Amino acid sequence: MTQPALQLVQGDRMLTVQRDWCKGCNLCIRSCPAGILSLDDGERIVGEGIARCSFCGVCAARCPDFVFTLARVPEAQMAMGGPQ
Amino acid sequence: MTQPALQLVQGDRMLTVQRDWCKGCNLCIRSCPAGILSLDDGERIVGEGIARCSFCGVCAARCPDFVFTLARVPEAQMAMGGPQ
Amino acid sequence: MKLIQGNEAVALGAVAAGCDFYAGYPITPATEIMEQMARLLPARGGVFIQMEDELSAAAAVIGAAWGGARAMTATSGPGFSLMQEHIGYAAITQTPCVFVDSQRGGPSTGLPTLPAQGDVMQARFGSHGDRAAIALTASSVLSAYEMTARAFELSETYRQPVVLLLDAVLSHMRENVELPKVEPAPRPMPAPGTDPEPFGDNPFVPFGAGRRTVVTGLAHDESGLPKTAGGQAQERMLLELQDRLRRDAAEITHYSSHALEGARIVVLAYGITARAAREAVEMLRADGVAAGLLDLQTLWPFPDFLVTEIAQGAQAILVPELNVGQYVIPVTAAVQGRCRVAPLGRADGNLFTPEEIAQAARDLLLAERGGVRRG
Amino acid sequence: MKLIQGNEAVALGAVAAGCDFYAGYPITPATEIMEQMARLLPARGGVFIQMEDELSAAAAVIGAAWGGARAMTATSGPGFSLMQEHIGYAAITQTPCVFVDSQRGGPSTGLPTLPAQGDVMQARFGSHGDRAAIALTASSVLSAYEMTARAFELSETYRQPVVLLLDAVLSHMRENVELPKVEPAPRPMPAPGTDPEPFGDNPFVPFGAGRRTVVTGLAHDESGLPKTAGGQAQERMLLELQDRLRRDAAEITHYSSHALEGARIVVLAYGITARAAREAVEMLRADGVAAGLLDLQTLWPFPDFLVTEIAQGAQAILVPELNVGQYVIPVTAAVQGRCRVAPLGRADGNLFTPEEIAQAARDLLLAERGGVRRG
Amino acid sequence: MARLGQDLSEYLRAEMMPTVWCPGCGHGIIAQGIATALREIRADLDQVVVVGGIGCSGRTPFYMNTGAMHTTHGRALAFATGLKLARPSLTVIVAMGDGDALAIGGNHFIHAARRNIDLTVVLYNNSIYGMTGGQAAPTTPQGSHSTTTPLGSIEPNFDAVELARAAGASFVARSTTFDFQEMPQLIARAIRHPGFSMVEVLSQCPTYYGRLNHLGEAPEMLLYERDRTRLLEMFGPPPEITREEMVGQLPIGLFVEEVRPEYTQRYSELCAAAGGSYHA
Amino acid sequence: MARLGQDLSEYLRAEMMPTVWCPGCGHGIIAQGIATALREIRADLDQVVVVGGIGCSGRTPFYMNTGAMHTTHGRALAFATGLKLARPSLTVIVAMGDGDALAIGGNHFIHAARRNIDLTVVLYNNSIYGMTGGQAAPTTPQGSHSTTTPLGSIEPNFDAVELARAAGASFVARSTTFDFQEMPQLIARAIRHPGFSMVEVLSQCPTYYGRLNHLGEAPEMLLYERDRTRLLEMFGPPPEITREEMVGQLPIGLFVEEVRPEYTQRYSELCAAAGGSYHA
Amino acid sequence: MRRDPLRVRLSGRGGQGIMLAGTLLAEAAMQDGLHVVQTQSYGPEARLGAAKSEVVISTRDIAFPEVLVPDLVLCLSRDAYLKFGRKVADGGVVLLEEAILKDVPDAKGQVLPLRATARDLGNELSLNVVGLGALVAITQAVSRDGLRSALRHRMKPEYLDLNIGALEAGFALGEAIQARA
Amino acid sequence: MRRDPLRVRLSGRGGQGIMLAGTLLAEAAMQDGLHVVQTQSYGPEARLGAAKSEVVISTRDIAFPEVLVPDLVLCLSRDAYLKFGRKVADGGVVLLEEAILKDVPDAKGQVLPLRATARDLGNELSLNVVGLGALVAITQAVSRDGLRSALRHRMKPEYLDLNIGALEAGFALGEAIQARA
Ligand SMILES: Cc1ncc(C[n+]2csc(CCOP(=O)(O)OP(=O)(O)O)c2C)c(N)n1
Ligand SMILES: Cc1ncc(C[n+]2csc(CCOP(=O)(O)OP(=O)(O)O)c2C)c(N)n1
Ligand code: SF4
Ligand code: SF4
Ligand code: SF4
Ligand code: SF4
Ligand code: SF4
Ligand code: SF4
Ligand SMILES: [Mg+2]
Ligand SMILES: [Mg+2]
Repeated sequence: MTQPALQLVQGDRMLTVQRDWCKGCNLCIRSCPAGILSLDDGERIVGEGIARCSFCGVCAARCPDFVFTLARVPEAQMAMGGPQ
Repeated sequence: MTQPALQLVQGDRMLTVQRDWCKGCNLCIRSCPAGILSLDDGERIVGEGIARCSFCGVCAARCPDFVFTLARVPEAQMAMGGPQ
Repeated sequence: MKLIQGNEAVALGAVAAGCDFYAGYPITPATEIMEQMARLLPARGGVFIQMEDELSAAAAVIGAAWGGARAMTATSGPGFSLMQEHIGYAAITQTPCVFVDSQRGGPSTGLPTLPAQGDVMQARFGSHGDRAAIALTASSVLSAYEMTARAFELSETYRQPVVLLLDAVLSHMRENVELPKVEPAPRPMPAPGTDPEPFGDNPFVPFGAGRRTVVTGLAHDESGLPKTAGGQAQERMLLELQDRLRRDAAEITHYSSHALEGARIVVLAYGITARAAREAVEMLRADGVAAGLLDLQTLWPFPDFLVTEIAQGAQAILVPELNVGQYVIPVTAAVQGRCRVAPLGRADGNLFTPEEIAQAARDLLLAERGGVRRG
Repeated sequence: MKLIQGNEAVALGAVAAGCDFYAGYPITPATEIMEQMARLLPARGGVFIQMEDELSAAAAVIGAAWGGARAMTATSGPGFSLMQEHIGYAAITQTPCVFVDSQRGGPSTGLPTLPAQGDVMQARFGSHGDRAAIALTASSVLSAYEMTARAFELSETYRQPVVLLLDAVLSHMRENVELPKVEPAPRPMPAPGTDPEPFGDNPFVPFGAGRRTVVTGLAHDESGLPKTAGGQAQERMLLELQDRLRRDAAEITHYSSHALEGARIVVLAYGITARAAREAVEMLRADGVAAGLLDLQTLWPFPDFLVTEIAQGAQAILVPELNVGQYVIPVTAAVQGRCRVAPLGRADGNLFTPEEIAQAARDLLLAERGGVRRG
Repeated sequence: MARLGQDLSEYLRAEMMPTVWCPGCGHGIIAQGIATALREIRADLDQVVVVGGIGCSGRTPFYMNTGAMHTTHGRALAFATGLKLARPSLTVIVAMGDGDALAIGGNHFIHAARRNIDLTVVLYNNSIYGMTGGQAAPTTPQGSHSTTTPLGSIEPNFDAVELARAAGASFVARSTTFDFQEMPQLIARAIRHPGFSMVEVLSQCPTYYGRLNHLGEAPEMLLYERDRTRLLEMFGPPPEITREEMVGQLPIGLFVEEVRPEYTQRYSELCAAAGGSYHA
Repeated sequence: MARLGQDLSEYLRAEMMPTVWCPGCGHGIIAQGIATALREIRADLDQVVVVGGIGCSGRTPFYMNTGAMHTTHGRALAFATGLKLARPSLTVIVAMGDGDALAIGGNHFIHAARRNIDLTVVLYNNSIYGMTGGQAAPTTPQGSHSTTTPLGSIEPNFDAVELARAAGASFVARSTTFDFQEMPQLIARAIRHPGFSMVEVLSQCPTYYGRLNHLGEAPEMLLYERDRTRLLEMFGPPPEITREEMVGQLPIGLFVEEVRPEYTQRYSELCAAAGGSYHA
Repeated sequence: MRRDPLRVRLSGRGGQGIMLAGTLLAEAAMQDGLHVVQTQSYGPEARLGAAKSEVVISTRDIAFPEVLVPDLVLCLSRDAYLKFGRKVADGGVVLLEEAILKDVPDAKGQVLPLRATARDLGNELSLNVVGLGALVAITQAVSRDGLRSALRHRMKPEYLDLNIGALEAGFALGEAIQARA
Repeated sequence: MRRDPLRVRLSGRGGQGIMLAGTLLAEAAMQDGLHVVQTQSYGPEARLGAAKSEVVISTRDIAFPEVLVPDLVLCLSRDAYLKFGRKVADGGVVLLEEAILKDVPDAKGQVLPLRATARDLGNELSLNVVGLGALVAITQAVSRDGLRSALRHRMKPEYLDLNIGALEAGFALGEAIQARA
């Protein structure tokens, strides 16, 4: 039943969205400066315009449920074709 | 076995010494300005020179064991020949 | 007719019985009793206070009783453990007051939302030293109401803390009930012109009523003054109280029974478990098994007279309880081998189903028939 | 050979058994245990801390155990009541640690300087919920030393809090004794290269040793992670522990017996009362009465096997205790009518004299001969 | 004004004398201070209850000719809270030891202060556990000796005045058994104060604290109390005291005296708002 | 400096997710703050134990990838004291609710502060009892609603900062879940502080406090936190705050940061004096 | 469905108003003059994940208070279906909010557009009352009037109209399904 | 007096060193190779009023630890005599400090000037040790050497000389009384 995590990679930056842990509280949505976050029908986070993400990290800082992870992808891993 | 209380009356003033409650701590003795208090062999208070008492009340205030009572004898009682 | 939650019924029963003081500390599954009291009491001029913990809640209840209030608190296992010192203080100071313990799975935080009957022995022996405990229980919303009121009454009669044991299911369950009218128990007063001693078998007179009573948790005698060179007076007063309780056993012991006459197997159950037991007994009877039910509402003082009588007639007594075997110990001790006594325990947060109890009864009868009679 | 006080013997026994952490709160008659530890531990690099109350003392002991210490505390009735919640926590978290309760007259402040045995049932049932209790007692300065050490050993073997019950007389009594050498019990360790689950029947591994264990008072399973939707795993672990204790009963049950063979009347006594009982039995024997003594040092788990065996042979069992009838309840339950069981209680702060016990035994035998055999 | 050596016999329970206290124990002087204060305010003794904890200090209720409640260790204030709320017309005085009030009873102390309920705490601070034989208290000055700190205490001690103030007490004072004039006055004023009041009284325990710390007998200890304290302006504005200044000497006097809504008063208003009448 | 949105996965126990907390509960933000602080100080997670009390806040240890001890209601600090003393090399962080720390646990709070033992308390202050369903806490502002104060609370609330300071804490700070930059920084600094440290974090409980007091959902409550607080000079000298100034707004920032002898350190010296060696 | 006793299990996500629905159903049964016991799951775990409320309705005294095998089941969320919706007595009825099918395509039961209906009424929060209406329309577990008066009894006046609307919509929805079947 | 077991009760006012005397006697018995149990009264009541310490000495294991009827009694104060000094076994010995006679002229026992002797030695506080010495000289309850070594064992060095002096004075006092009898 576990939903797969969303991943967005740009250069060496990676945003992971652990949708399964989302409770739909709206905190990230109300604070994302790019306004690209919303909830789906099951009241879980979706990032439809996620390509427009600026990697500012506000969503991660505001989310009480550890849904967002912003990380730099280690160079070694990048060399192997990016994160899987 | 209860020892009788000492009483000293001068005018309408009365000093009662409840010797039975004394534990021999020396606090009154060390603070009586008249220096008239001491302990007996059984380490209980005696007031040998008690006639020289100035009714200052320091002994009563210092004694942790409620041994001394300074009181004014009510006039009515005085009329009847003083406290018994 | 009203749809009422078990905890609500406790609050309503308390107020009906004249309770005008509640001090407590929230804890699942007892919290709604407190929340109800927070609504009911101010409107009646009674006192509601949330204390800093259960120790102080119990202390405030006892202090309030000495201020003349009919006082109570309610808690669950962890809080009940914390109240034990003060339950002992209430006992030795002969303070009428009521403690409700809605049981949940233990020990420790355990299963905070699930039912249990694991505090039954604690209600008797949880405080250090010796006392004469009174503890009631209930198995329906209506009996929660009635037993709360009865707890207040007993606390007045015997001047003792009275414990009411519920459980998480009963506390949160709703049933439709017609609440009977309850009158506050009269508080015995000294006969006019008399000035009896403040303790022992004398009326309870709170502070502020013209007496300068000395209340202490030290051993004392009827005068209230401490007697710590020896506890003879204290022991005597305890034994006198126990005698009184024994004499009044028939009145104090609340129970209902089903099909006890001629029962070969008796299910002795209490609290929420008695409901499944009733259904189990019906199932057994329908099956042709001579089963009966003793549903106890008074757990302490232990109803010796009742259990001995049942043991006389039955072949076996089954004691289902939501713990790993507690009340079955005094039952076995009372039965003294007159018939077989078997525990049926469970401590996983689930109720017994009627089927489980019926099955255990059948197994027990089989074993009894096949087995050698012990004793 | 040394002249040693009971409380001092406890402190020495603890240190000999490897105790390196003491947290406590002073209370008569247990205080000297604490005062001794305040002297013994710093010199050994162990930790001594006086906490703000008994709740925190018990908590600190458990915390310290999880820090790898062999930890203990000591108290008396009022403090023991306050420790009950945490004894339950230690039980459910399988924390090895030792609680000493030097009993004084109760309930409440009671008779703070006089002996009692009123916390015997509390040691078993004082905490809410169900647990498997281990409780020892002692009747001499030497056995106070030995039983303290044994308490540490048992706490390691079964990963449980172990209670040692003393009383005011034994705590303050001095006897000349030769203290035997005691080795700290080995602490079981996971087999090299294995990584067993942190709970259940697995070794105790404290924090800081490379594992990130989850410890909780919520119902859990062997992994330590909470399982609060149902307590099946918790119940199973409890039953497994009880089974283990039952299997090991012969090793866990410490007792000494005198003249049990052919005894028609057995005095079953424990703690300080066992001394008078021994003299009473000698008096009875000298009188030609076939009396025997069972002096129990392990009170919990209840030594069923032993009591049942004795009940087989004897006509009556007399249970003298410094309370109004506590341990006699499980004794009666275990005997199941096989022979008569009679309590002999006293809660006035005095010890039984040998004469009193002997007289009660004679009376009991007379009644048994004249009376109708029940059951 | 308290008068020296007045007749206190009606305030004392003679049948309980002599007290259980050791020779020279300061607790008797504090008990006398309470009796003096009761006399000073002309209390109706039928309407006074003295509540005690457990400790030498906790025995005070037995010696007062008032209602007397000797409770459990540390919890006297919780009992008193229930008592006062159930019968707000009572004058409730709570006699507690320093261990009683600040070790095991610390929580009830700060919560009663927070609620600003009309109780008067007299805190018998002898820097030690007297009753149990001389163990360290949270008031035992760092470095000093007790049976549980045989090498000197390593713990900083509480300042009861600071704690009471931070918790919200509306009347906070400190005195000593040396100050037999001011101490009963402060207690009387505290009883009159409508709200939570606390008078800490530094007291001598010659038997334990004195002996273990070589401070002499009671008379010497009284002088020691005198020398280690400094009277700040009485009944004046709360002085600014810094931790540093207090190392050498402890300030005594009246530190907080503010009239703020009292708890039973507020409760009565709550009832009125709910349509009930609280002790009409 | 904490960096926004860093990868915390190694600090979190993924198998316990999702958390038990309600949607929008501030406790998750504080837990994230602790994880961020641990990352910031490059903690060896095998040597960290997060101790929790009972309450929604008390569940924190389950979500931290460290040693975890979920204790009893109110007593976490007492467990932590034993743990730290037995193994002083551990970093011990104590997550407590406001009810947990200041109601039932008030005594352990002031005593741990007094001892100045090297523990870090993170006080999750949501002004209410969350876990049990919205009863009043000693932090519930006077006048506000809870299920046990249906007509508004009549009790003054504690100020945890004042209480910790008066009890003797050597590091005292306050922040909010709104301040996601400063809050983890303060926690990191508190963990580094050698002595008792306390960071109170004002947190939103939309389910109870928010609903009962009509403060909206989590996003609105965050703004409410922002508006009711005022950042005082961080890491500067302790500001002078008066009760009056605090009525409208609550100061946040770092209030006390003093290096005083730490308890395990002092204990180690005591052992040395006695000839023993404490954790050599 | 007129089984006696009748055992009903209502389930959904925390926040979907399952507890209130159970109380309303019980209250309605009481209005109908029947014996009733209502129990519910509780505690932090019930806030998220799946919560349930159970109602036993009977003409006689009810001994065992919990529902072991329900005759009627209502599921408002996926997790609730997975946890509580897959056990039902022979001949019993399971009603499912249609969104469940998205996640669990093979879910067994009668599927109803409950959320859609509530949304159409302008308040998704009345999902529980819509569901209750549909349940009663389909099963006659209690009388419609009983349910209406239960609503009046338990609802704050300001929310009453909204909920009466939701209830009637639920009745209509249930009837429509019945008609189709 | 060589009864076996021998039961000794020492009593006096709180502060008179009764507990220490009991411990010294027990320690001496141990040095003599005997079994010994020492108990004492305790607590706040024992601080004032009358305190007692009891010692049972035997060649065999001692079962019952308390003294019900003593063979030897030493009383240092009036209250102690009244409370503990009036019960003694047949043929037992009671020793009384002479001051007791002032208050209780008809007190029964051998009267000794213990306090006077201690005062002459310059330290009234050694009253207890003087009493112990006299008791042992009169009754041979334990050996003198045992008592000497007990003192050496239990006393802080700075007080040792003083107490050895008191002990010897006690021995002498006891001998003198014996000689007179
Ligand atoms: C629950 C509990 N714990 C411990 C005790 C033992 N005890 C009695 S009085 C006391 C401390 C006394 O010290 P303090 O409160 O300072 O009063 P003082 O005797 O110095 O006046 C203690 C620890 C007790 N009676 N109850
Ligand atoms: C001894 C005891 N009393 C009461 C409880 C019930 N209880 C659990 S959590 C809690 C309070 C929770 O409030 P808080 O500490 O503020 O934490 P929050 O849930 O708000 O984070 C209470 C009263 C308990 N578990 N144990
Ligand atoms: S990182 Fe910034 S822009 Fe990207 S989703 Fe999060 S908040 Fe929006
Ligand atoms: S803040 Fe987290 S939990 Fe809340 S909606 Fe966004 S992703 Fe979901
Ligand atoms: S009243 Fe004054 S002079 Fe008289 S005895 Fe007392 S102290 Fe001395
Ligand atoms: S102060 Fe009191 S107790 Fe002390 S010696 Fe004087 S009279 Fe006796
Ligand atoms: S022990 Fe100390 S405090 Fe207690 S009565 Fe004696 S002198 Fe006073
Ligand atoms: S009840 Fe409040 S504090 Fe608890 S998890 Fe929900 S929102 Fe958070
Ligand atoms: Mg003190
Ligand atoms: Mg909270």
